[in-house]
Amino acid sequence: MVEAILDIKDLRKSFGALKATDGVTLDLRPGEIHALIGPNGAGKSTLIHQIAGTLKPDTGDIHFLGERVNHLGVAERARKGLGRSFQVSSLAPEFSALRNVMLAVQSKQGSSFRFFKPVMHDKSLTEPAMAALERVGLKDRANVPAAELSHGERRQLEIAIALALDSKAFLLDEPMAGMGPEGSRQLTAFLDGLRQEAPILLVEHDMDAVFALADRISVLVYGRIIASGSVDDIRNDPEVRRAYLGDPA
Amino acid sequence: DPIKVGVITTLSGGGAGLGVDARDGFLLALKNAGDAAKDIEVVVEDDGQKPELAVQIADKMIQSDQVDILTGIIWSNLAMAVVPSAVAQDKFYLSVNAGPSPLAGSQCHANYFNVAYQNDNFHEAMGQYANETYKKTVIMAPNYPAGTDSLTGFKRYYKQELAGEIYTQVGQTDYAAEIAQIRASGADSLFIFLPGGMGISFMKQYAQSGVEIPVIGPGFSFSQDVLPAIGDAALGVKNSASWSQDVDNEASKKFVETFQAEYGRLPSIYAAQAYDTGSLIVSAAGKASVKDADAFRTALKAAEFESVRGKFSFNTNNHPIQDIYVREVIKDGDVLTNKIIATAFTDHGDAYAEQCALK
Amino acid sequence: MNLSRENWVSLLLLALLLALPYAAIKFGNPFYVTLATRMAILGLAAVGLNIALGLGGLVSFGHAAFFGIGGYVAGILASHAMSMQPLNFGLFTLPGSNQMPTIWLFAMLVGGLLAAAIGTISLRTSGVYFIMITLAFAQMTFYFAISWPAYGGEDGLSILMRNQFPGFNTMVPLNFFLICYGVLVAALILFALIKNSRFGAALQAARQNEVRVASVGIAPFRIRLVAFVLSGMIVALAGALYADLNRFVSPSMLSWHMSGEFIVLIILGGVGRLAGPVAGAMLFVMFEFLLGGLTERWQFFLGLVLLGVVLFARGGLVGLLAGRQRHG
Amino acid sequence: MQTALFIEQLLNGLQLGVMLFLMAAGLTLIFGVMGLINLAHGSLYMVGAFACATVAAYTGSFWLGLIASLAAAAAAGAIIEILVIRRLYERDHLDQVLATFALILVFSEGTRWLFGSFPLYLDIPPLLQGTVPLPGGSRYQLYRLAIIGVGVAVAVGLFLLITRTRLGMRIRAGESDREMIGALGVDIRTLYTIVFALGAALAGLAGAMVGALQSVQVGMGEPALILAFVVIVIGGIGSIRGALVGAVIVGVVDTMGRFLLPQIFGLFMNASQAGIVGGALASMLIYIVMAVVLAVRPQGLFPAAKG
Amino acid sequence: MLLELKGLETFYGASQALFGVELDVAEGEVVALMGRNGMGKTTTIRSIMALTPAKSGSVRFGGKEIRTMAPYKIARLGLGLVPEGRRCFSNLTVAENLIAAARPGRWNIAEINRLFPRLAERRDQMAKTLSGGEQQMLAIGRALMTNPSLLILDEATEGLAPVIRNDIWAVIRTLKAEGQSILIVDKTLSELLPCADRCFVLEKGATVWRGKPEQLTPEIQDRYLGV
Ligand SMILES: Nc1ncnc2c1ncn2[C@@H]1O[C@H](COP(=O)(O)OP(=O)(O)OP(=O)(O)O)[C@@H](O)[C@H]1O
Ligand SMILES: Nc1ncnc2c1ncn2[C@@H]1O[C@H](COP(=O)(O)OP(=O)(O)OP(=O)(O)O)[C@@H](O)[C@H]1O
Ligand SMILES: [Mg+2]
Ligand SMILES: [Mg+2]
Repeated sequence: MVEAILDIKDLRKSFGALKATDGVTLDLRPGEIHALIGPNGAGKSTLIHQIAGTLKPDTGDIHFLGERVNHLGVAERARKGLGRSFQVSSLAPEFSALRNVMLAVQSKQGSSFRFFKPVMHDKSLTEPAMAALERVGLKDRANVPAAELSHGERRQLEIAIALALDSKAFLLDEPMAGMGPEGSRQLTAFLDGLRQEAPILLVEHDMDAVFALADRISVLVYGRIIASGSVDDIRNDPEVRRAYLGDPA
Repeated sequence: DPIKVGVITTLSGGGAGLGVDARDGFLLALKNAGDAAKDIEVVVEDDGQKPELAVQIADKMIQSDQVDILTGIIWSNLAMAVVPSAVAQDKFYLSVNAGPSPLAGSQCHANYFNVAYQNDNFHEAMGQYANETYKKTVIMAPNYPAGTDSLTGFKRYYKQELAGEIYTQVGQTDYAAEIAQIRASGADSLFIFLPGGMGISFMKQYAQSGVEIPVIGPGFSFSQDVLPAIGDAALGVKNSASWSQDVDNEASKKFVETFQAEYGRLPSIYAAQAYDTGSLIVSAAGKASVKDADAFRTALKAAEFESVRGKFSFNTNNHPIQDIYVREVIKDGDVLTNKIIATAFTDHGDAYAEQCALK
Repeated sequence: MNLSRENWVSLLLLALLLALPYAAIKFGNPFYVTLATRMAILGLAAVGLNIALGLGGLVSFGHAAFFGIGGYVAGILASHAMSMQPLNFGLFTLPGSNQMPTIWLFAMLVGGLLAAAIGTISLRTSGVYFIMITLAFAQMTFYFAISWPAYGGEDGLSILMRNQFPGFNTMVPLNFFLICYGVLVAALILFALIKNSRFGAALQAARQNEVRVASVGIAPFRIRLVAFVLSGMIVALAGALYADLNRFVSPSMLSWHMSGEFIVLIILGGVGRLAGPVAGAMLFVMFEFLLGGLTERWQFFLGLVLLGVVLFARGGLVGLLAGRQRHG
Repeated sequence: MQTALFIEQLLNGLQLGVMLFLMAAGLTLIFGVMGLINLAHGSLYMVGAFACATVAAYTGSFWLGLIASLAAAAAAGAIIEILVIRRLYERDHLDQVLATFALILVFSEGTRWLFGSFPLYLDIPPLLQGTVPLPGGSRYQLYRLAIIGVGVAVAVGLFLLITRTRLGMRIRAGESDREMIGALGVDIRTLYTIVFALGAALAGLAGAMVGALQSVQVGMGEPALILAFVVIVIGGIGSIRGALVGAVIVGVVDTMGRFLLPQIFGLFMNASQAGIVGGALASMLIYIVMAVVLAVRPQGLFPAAKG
Repeated sequence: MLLELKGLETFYGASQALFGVELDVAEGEVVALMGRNGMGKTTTIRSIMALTPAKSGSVRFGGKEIRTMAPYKIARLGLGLVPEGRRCFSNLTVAENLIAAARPGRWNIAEINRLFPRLAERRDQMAKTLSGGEQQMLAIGRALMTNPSLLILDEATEGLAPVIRNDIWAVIRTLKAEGQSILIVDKTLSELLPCADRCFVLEKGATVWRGKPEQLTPEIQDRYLGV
């Protein structure tokens, strides 16, 4: 069996009486898209937050690239190669799309404690950033402030940022949300290729995309993984149908 | 020769009342002098009780307005900021109120004249009075140089037992804790130095608390500018000052009368001191040209003017030698005011004169 | 690099400030040299604060602490140089100094250390809490200075002779102005470089969206702390110059009014803009001086003017002149 | 004797705390609920005190003065809300700081223009003069007890208003998303004017009540403002409960510091030295407490739920 | 017509987002507003509510011109908005969110709880700690609490689990059956089209197509919606 890139063991997190994460064990292996689905409020975002470091788990282990990262902060994990997108877009609103991506490039290149060289004249920053924008199809909008982008464009920008980080693994929280059919199709194709670069933990409610992309699917309900397996396993699991998919319309 | 006088004083912010009185008193002196003052030109500016603003105005008055004499500053910290550099630039400075000890002692200067008092004087007078009257005094002042100086000045003459020494915060507004301590101290008298709003707040709260230990203090907290705000709570307080409106001399009577006519209120001690400063300048201007610094200095030092304080002369360090009275707050009809009840010192100088190099 | 409109405005303002004292001397009103010096120094302080506030969004209501500390370093070193008594720190002693470069170095060092200490604690908070905790620290230094008798307490500390700068007679107002002006220009260049640098990018992004910055792998705390320290150092340097301008330091340099004034300068001129602080300082000192000369009620009118600026001239003076800010 | 004094001082601290709460209540209402930093709160406090003193002097009745103080401060609040504050909700804290800083200047100088530079007279009403006996033999001022009563009533009233009424919910909703509450049909503009006027009226009430104990003068609002800020920041902004707790902490710490520190230093210095050093430390004490609280709990003791 | 837009032009600052949008909704009708990302659907809705008032054109509701009215007055006329991105009042509890919006009429807390039992379970939880789907339900519930005569839904099923999405579509169908007028923006065409009475398609800020859902041929879908 291949060594997992991301390995989560028996993770637990409660908010008061609510067990938002209740003993979750899952891993992410090279080259795969591992989809995480489940009803609203099942704890998917909470899990992503814990992996990315914005929330502290109560107990359990998170290993990334063979190293335990529980004690690391958000920034340190990101530098190690955990790229993420947010369920609700989170960008620097006054900065242009390009500068938003450049920030990621700069972080990836190392020190942000450089005080003198102007960034906009630094090809080692602008070029990779432009390339990332081009890959998500935002090249034309490079100089538009993030605040003025439409909803869908902001989602694309988030992906571009994660790309620019050259991540070793992607945590994508509902990247399709708000994208039109066309956008979804493009993004699906794009993620399909992306898995070769780094595996993806994909939280998504768009079942067409999930079924098209996922190598494995885990289903989270009330903080527990109730099923895990291939697309077909999951599609036919009666429990999953009841708790999540509903009867096909 | 024409003389140009720059008045830097506090006309805005919390301490404006004092500055307004000083300015009004000063201008009144020139007005009352009539023709004798016609060559004296005055510029007035507000320092907002900020030292750096005072310095800036002083610079401006010296450099742009080319004044010959500066005066008007109320507060010691502002005086410390302005006076040393002004006199170093060969200007005269005449203090209408502030009298910090360095300027009386080690940093005294031939061009610096204090027409008011040295800061310790009124406290010393109260120490002297308490020494004769009480056995066990508790003393209280804010925790800053003027406050510590005050208690030092008091203790210089008070040799009886101290029932306690309380330092309050600068700008403090609630004194319940201190009043409880005073009540518990078993003292037979209380000396306070709490200038401005602090004194008003304290006296009101003290009266309301029902503690009946008699209060004494320097005249600042019981001067005409604050008495209306304290109200009856101030009645009976003994306080020290070099002047009171019932001082029996012609100059003072004229001053009080004209001040009331001109401004519609009773003058405070700040007004009186500033009035004397104005009169002093007029007297010196009559004798010498301000352009002849030595002659003018001599004319100032002679102090030949009609002081509202009666007798007035300068010590070797250019600080006053004067009588200091003990006054009591009384009610004259509806108006609260002070009445002289004793003289604490006659011809009193200050403790720092010997540290001063001037002869 | 061709000059943007904003850069033109900046150059124009600097040229104006430089011309003021020469014009003053020519037209026989030497006091304006002092006024221009004051503008330069307050402008310098505001440039310092602008790093934290304009770029980093760290609304510090306590920068008077650094300003005052800089001033006291100057005052204390000078007074010890005067009295020839070394400062005694228990473990070691230090001679006083009346040389500006030495004094500046110490002012920046002490200011920086203080900023590091205050920043480390304060930066854990954000928003209004940050405003208030910085104020709290400044108030502590203020009350300390008032009641600490060794260096004058509330009465302050006089510097009898203005400190010296190699090759200049600093007592000549114009010379002292040029020194302050030089320091101001240096600080402005530093600010411009920082603003466009990687550090500046991270700092500005952290102001807009802290979570985003962290999740690309840049820890906002360290970026902000460095910005805060830099900012404190520049303000301390301004404080040292201010002490020399007035030849006097007092706790009022540490008061919350002073902190408020710095913020006012920046907003008046334009937040985060290169020349904003300079424009603000020029405007403010002018207002204060002219209104103060016109009427005793000048604070009333100053208040109205400030209100007008906040409500109707968003982006401050530089915003009016150079248009809205573009973030590349 | 020492224990009796100690208890009395504790009570003094408590009472100072409630007094501080009274000053802070309006501020935390405006600040926490509407998200606005109002440095001019101290000016409204001053307006209340001046209105009370003036009307009390004319009519001879403190109570009419008290009513006048509420009315004057509320009116002043409504006017500045409509002319100035209204344009600032959408802006960041920075603009709010500057605009309300400017208002302080306008109010202070304006008040001096109208009333002159000298402090006004205001005394407590005859009804509340005198003292009541305390268990243990000492006596406590009636008026200060009344302040405690009013403070607690204000705390409870505000708490209920904000948490239990629909008005309170709408105000809080406006803080979280102003545009959205408007889109749901709530006239948030008028609502905010009312809330601001209410906050101002509370400031005015505090000014009048505290003014009877202190000096009614221009500039009296500033120390009150800073203390009020310390109080609500320690307590957690926007939390009425926090403001009350914060105020009591500040009151007790301040009083006990002033009382005990000189005595503690007195154990190993002479009385004069101890007074100076202890006093110096006492004056910094509340700021030290505030820094410590925020260092440990960056959102204050009772972080109000915020977006 | 209940709602009628003519020649609507709207700007964000200097940049124009709408270039003459035409749209109308009749009483009791469900109208779908469609278009690709960034074509101006949300902006149209913001202009109806005057959150970003249109520079020119007309917005008539119940025969009354409302283009420049204050948003709260428009809402009181009977427009209920479920905005893009939910925008629940994060510092209020679920119950408080609902109460804050309430106006008298058929919908009250009990009715909302019946519609969304999930919200009843979470009634005292702060809105900001709700999951995305829970927030979406709350946003719909909140708009219903105003008892609107026209309900406007902007991407109301975004980010919902299929089961819940089904539920919400069921709710929408129920509302429709009860005669509620609805203007709806959604990307799930498979659900939207069967439900809608009429469709409008926006491109680059202008109405480029209007008609019945069954007239929306695959060619048109491909051209304007990229399906
Ligand atoms: N800070 C918090 N305090 C209390 N409860 C919380 C907090 N954060 C999340 N929860 C609760 O934890 C549960 C899981 O939330 P989470 O956002 O992880 O769901 P999710 O699976 O991402 O849902 P969705 O698909 O709707 O986004 C929800 O019931 C939510 O209300
Ligand atoms: N606040 C804003 N400032 C400037 N431009 C904006 C703003 N919001 C939207 N825009 C621009 O207006 C246009 C229309 O955007 P709008 O949000 O209305 O599109 P939409 O059809 O709702 O798209 P989506 O399906 O992505 O939500 C876009 O080009 C967008 O970039
Ligand atoms: Mg989620
Ligand atoms: Mg949209």
